[in-house]
Amino acid sequence: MPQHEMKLVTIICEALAREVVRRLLLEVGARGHTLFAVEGRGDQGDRSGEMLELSNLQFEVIVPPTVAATLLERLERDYFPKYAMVVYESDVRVRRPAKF
Amino acid sequence: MPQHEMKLVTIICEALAREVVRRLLLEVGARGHTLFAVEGRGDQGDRSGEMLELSNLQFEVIVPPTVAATLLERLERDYFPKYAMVVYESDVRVRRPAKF
Amino acid sequence: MPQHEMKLVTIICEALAREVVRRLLLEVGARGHTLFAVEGRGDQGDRSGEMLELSNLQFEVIVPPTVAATLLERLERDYFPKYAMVVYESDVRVRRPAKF
Amino acid sequence: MNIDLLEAIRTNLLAPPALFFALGLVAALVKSDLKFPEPLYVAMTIYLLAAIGFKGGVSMAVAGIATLWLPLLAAMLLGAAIPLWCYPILRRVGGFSPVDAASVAAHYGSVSAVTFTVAVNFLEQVKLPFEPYAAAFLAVMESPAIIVGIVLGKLALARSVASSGASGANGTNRDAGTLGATLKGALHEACFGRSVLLLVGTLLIGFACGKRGLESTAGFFVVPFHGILALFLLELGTVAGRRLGELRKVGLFLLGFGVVMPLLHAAVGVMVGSAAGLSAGGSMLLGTLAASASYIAAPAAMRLSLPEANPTLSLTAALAITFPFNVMLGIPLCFAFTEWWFAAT
Amino acid sequence: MNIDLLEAIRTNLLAPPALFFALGLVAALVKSDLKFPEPLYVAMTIYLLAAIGFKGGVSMAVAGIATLWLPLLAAMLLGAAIPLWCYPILRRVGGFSPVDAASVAAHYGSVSAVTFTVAVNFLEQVKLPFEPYAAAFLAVMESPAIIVGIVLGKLALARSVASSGASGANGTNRDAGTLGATLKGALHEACFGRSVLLLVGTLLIGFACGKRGLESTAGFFVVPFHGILALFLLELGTVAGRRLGELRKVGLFLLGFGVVMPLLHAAVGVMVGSAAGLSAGGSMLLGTLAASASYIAAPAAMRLSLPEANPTLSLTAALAITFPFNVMLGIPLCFAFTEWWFAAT
Amino acid sequence: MNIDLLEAIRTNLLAPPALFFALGLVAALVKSDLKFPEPLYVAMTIYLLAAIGFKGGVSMAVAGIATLWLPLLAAMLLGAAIPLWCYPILRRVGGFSPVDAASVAAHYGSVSAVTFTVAVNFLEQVKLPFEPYAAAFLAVMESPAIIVGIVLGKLALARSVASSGASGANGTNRDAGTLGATLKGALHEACFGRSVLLLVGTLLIGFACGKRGLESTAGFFVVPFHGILALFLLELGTVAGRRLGELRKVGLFLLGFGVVMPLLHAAVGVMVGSAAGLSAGGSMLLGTLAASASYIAAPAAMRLSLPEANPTLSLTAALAITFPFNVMLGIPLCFAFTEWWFAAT
Ligand SMILES: Nc1ncnc2c1ncn2[C@@H]1O[C@H](COP(=O)(O)O)[C@@H](O)[C@H]1O
Ligand SMILES: Nc1ncnc2c1ncn2[C@@H]1O[C@H](COP(=O)(O)O)[C@@H](O)[C@H]1O
Ligand SMILES: Nc1ncnc2c1ncn2[C@@H]1O[C@H](COP(=O)(O)O)[C@@H](O)[C@H]1O
Ligand code: NA
Ligand code: NA
Ligand code: NA
Repeated sequence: MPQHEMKLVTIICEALAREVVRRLLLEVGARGHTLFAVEGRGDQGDRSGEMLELSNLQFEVIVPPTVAATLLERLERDYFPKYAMVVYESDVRVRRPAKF
Repeated sequence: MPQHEMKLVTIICEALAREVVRRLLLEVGARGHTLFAVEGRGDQGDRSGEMLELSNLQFEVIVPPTVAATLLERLERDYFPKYAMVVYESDVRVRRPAKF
Repeated sequence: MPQHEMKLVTIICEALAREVVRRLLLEVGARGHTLFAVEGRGDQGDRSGEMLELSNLQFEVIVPPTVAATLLERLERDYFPKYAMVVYESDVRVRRPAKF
Repeated sequence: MNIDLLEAIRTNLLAPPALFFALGLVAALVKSDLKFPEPLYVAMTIYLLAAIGFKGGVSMAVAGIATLWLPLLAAMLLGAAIPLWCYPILRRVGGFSPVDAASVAAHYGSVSAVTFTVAVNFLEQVKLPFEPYAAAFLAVMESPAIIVGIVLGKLALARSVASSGASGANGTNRDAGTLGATLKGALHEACFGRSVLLLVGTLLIGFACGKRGLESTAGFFVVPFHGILALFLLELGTVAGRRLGELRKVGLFLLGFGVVMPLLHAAVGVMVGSAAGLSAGGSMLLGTLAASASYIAAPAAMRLSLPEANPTLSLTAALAITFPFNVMLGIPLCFAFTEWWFAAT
Repeated sequence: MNIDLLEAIRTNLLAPPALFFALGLVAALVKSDLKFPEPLYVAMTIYLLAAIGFKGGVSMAVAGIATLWLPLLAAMLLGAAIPLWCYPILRRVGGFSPVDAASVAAHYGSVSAVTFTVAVNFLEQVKLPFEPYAAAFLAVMESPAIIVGIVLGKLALARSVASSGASGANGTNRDAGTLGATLKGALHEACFGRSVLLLVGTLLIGFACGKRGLESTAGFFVVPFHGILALFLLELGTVAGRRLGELRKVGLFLLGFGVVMPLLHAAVGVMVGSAAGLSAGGSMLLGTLAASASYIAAPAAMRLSLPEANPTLSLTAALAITFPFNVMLGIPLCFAFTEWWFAAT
Repeated sequence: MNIDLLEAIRTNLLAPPALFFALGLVAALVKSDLKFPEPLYVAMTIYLLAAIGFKGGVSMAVAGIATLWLPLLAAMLLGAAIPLWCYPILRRVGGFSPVDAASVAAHYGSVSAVTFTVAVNFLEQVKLPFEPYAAAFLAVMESPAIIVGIVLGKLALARSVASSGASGANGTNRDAGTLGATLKGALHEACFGRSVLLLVGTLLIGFACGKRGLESTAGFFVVPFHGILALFLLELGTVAGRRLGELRKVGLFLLGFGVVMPLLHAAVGVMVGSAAGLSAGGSMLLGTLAASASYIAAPAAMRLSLPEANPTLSLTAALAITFPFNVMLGIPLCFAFTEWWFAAT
């Protein structure tokens, strides 16, 4: 079966932004997402992951290109100024495009 | 040293499919794999990750393109119908192609 | 806002190499990184992740192409021979290039 | 008798296990961010199973094999038999597909360790004595129903492949062709799956080291037991509460099944227990076990050996219908029935 | 009196809680790889909150509501009032932005359960009796200040939007336009956030099942309590120690604020307690609560409802300044003040 | 004597620690999916080290420094000396490379806290008294061998670079050029690595707060200790069992080394202990420590400071050969030897 191009948007953010990001993903129309706890270092210092207040989450969302664009737009405008966050986009291929 | 093109196949699946996916990876000839627990949301609802029965795993496997094709073929045919699963493929570059 | 090309370098290594890799990332000038615990299988056998000595870490680092090249060079020369490690590079796009 | 029943319900609902469970339900319903990390869930599961098994084993050593074999055999047969009547009910009345019927039937034949423990707690509160080796019933009842369920499901699959002819995809061919291999896998999972292995293993350890082994470890396996159980119920409450949303998906039939069958199984269990010579307390525990549905051993075995079955059905029934029902009302109802049955016979 | 104070400090510093905390600080300062996994941190938090709440609830059942309402109301009002004077101080003296001032004020009005527990431990050591239901103060003091802080911050944001005119981006418009929605969210978080829910929920459970429920679970909620507290302080020591580096960033003013305000709040708390009819021990606990700053409930609520505030300021102040200060010196100082106040009045 | 030995083995094998360990081995061998999450492993390690250290420190405070210094010095020297004879044996008899020999030697000179605790458990069962501050031996024996091993390895690397001339890659140059820096890093890791820091830190805490501090925390550090140890051994059994497959890779020599050296070291340890004036029980514990091999502190230090060494060799030897041997047979053998030695002298 042929493969279909999709975008993978990865969002690394402070753990306390969990609900905020979840809601945004629903709002822009992502059909699903995956997330897990990570540690990190960045401009806002070490986030060593011992307590929720000092932890990060990594969201991974597969979406069609248009949704990816909206999502990135919204993140940049509304959330980059307020939350510790790193976001990047990459190209992936899936088998069942109808799922995303 | 030059870089070599490989495929990264990412498999997000229900945690109880762990052994099933492990065996498939061995079968198609993946030399190694990496996996970790994730939470997620998808067509099968919220998988909040509190108990194994409601958790997801993310497998990441680096393989040569031909192995990737076989792996995706097999997943689609035998496992998509039975297990909650999201699979995608992307392009990566490695230094030691002989390792994969 | 336009997107900017960056490299994502992923380093899967034995957990006891944590400090060694952290220091290398600082040395080559990575502004930040993300890491999390993973399990795996590879040429060095199963790393089932029950105890630190048998666990793996996955580092994910977004860097400009030149830093990525240095990082890969250094990993290959100094660390591949000593530590259980898998490293790969891929292409990503970010919104705030100044952050990396 | 009526008074007794209300009193039993009150005693159960005002004890820490039910109250902590209710708090968990509330936390889920108000969408609190209270969440137990998975490792804590696993740790508490391991603790509870090891403590139950170990103490049960010590009691077995005290009681001696001669006393044990008949009730154990009865418990095992009861577990194996339950899927045999659940399956046709689920097929005919519920209209379930063969694999789904087989899977749900296996869950209801197998058992829930936490339900058992809440029942033990209840008996201690109302001071009704029971055979202290009753944990052994729990241990022998986990697997038989799982095996029976898998066989039922595999036979149905084989029949459907046969009837639809060579159905093309060699995937199904392989499935059907290797019934033996699947059963071997299922047997392995049913015997060595983590919960069975822990329970049976610690039972044997308790049996081997006897009272002396318990003395040195009672500070861990006995002292904090009831409190850890309460905390675990808080967690199960949040999990069950978050699954209440799935109730819409599983339909009214399963809702009824998940409440009526436990009542029926409880009665059967009590009667089997008394027939096998158990005390009222022991019979009540056997009834509770029969009434309970597995949400650890059975799901794992089913996803491995019968992945065609829809896990949402069985897990929602076991975890979000039957488990809360038993922990809240099933246990005092089973107790009242036991009192009545032992008074009547 | 002086001798008494030194003796109190010595008693506090040589007890397990302070010593384990100090070990954690040392581990962080020498950059040891000692690190508690997050699930263990969560598990210990859940345990401590559940144990505190449950035991407090049992004591409430024993004491009866009639005795309780006045001190509880006093505690709540005190918590709500603290941000009202912290905010102007942070704005004018500290030069903080309105949202940052509101956020820090909320942290200092809310409370720290661990600080409370160390104080209880201290009172047990020096054998000063206190109202056993004091955990209820903890429960009612978590949320009010958070709500007050969020209202202060949102009002300031609304004012700044209004004054700067239609500031273009509809993001800010939305922020200002939905003050009501935000407050609803904040209220939800303040009432059902994990720490409040656990504490209030287990308080109610304890209240519902009374002494009898505690008997069966004391082996878990009472027996290991002090030891688990010590281990938790070890962990908090490593966390606080690793944040000491942030002290440079937050500036001298906040350092002073984080030490002086607890002293002031402790005194106010003791006086309010004695006015509300509490014993010396109970007043001392109310003082400690007033002096403590929240690092669980408040940060979560702020990041959700007032994300414009800089979390580094408030978390560093609460966790790396005020918490260590209270655990080491604040508690014996508060005790000495209480002795003096109760002797004087 | 023979009878005594068999009886000692029986006592050891039928106690919970060995039985839980055996269950873990079985779980791994039958490929059960029983698996402890890493945070639980870390939590149990932290608990065991903190409890051992804390109780040992309290006993040190009771015994006083005057009694302690000679046995402590003897234990330290013994730990530092063991690698000095292991290294040549591994080089010449085993044909190991210099770094591998140095690394394995360091593991066998350092110690295993769990092996020590199982031995303590055994002594309590057979009612042989021992110095209660023996945990201090454990604390002082972790690091010296690690430092010695790293020095041995680094010297060998420096020699090989020197002999092979300027070997081109500046990587090796740097390695050789900064022996001092590496040793500083190694010393840091050996003193502040998580297990050493926890053990030494809690020892000092126990020493500082004495009996009084233990009273309030015994419900956590004493009451559940033996049970948690048993559960931890279950986990270690699964880990060791899963590594049995590596035995093929490490070769017969290391298998022999991992069984013979513990016996030898046990004997040396007992003799050193009795010479330093310890009781039979204390000498037996020193023998067990000498016999044990480190699988926490040593691997971490080696991967940091001597990464050229193959970790599979040392970890498999320590964890899959010597640890099971000691926990099952080594401890009763050491006990029998101690009885004989103290009867003979
Ligand atoms: N260059 C980077 N590569 C990968 N992850 C990063 C990078 N920079 C920041 N992060 C992650 O994003 C989080 C927030 O970043 P920051 O806002 O820069 O502190 C960090 O804690 C890291 O987990
Ligand atoms: N669009 C998506 N992007 C990322 N992960 C997804 C997406 N959809 C589903 N998933 C993940 O795959 C799991 C199974 O998906 P599903 O079968 O759709 O329930 C979910 O629990 C998520 O972890
Ligand atoms: N082909 C692969 N794909 C993904 N991860 C791999 C692969 N090979 C190895 N790994 C990961 O890298 C770790 C070290 O690999 P190795 O040095 O080959 O044992 C393994 O434990 C896996 O987590
Ligand atoms: Na059942
Ligand atoms: Na306060
Ligand atoms: Na040793």
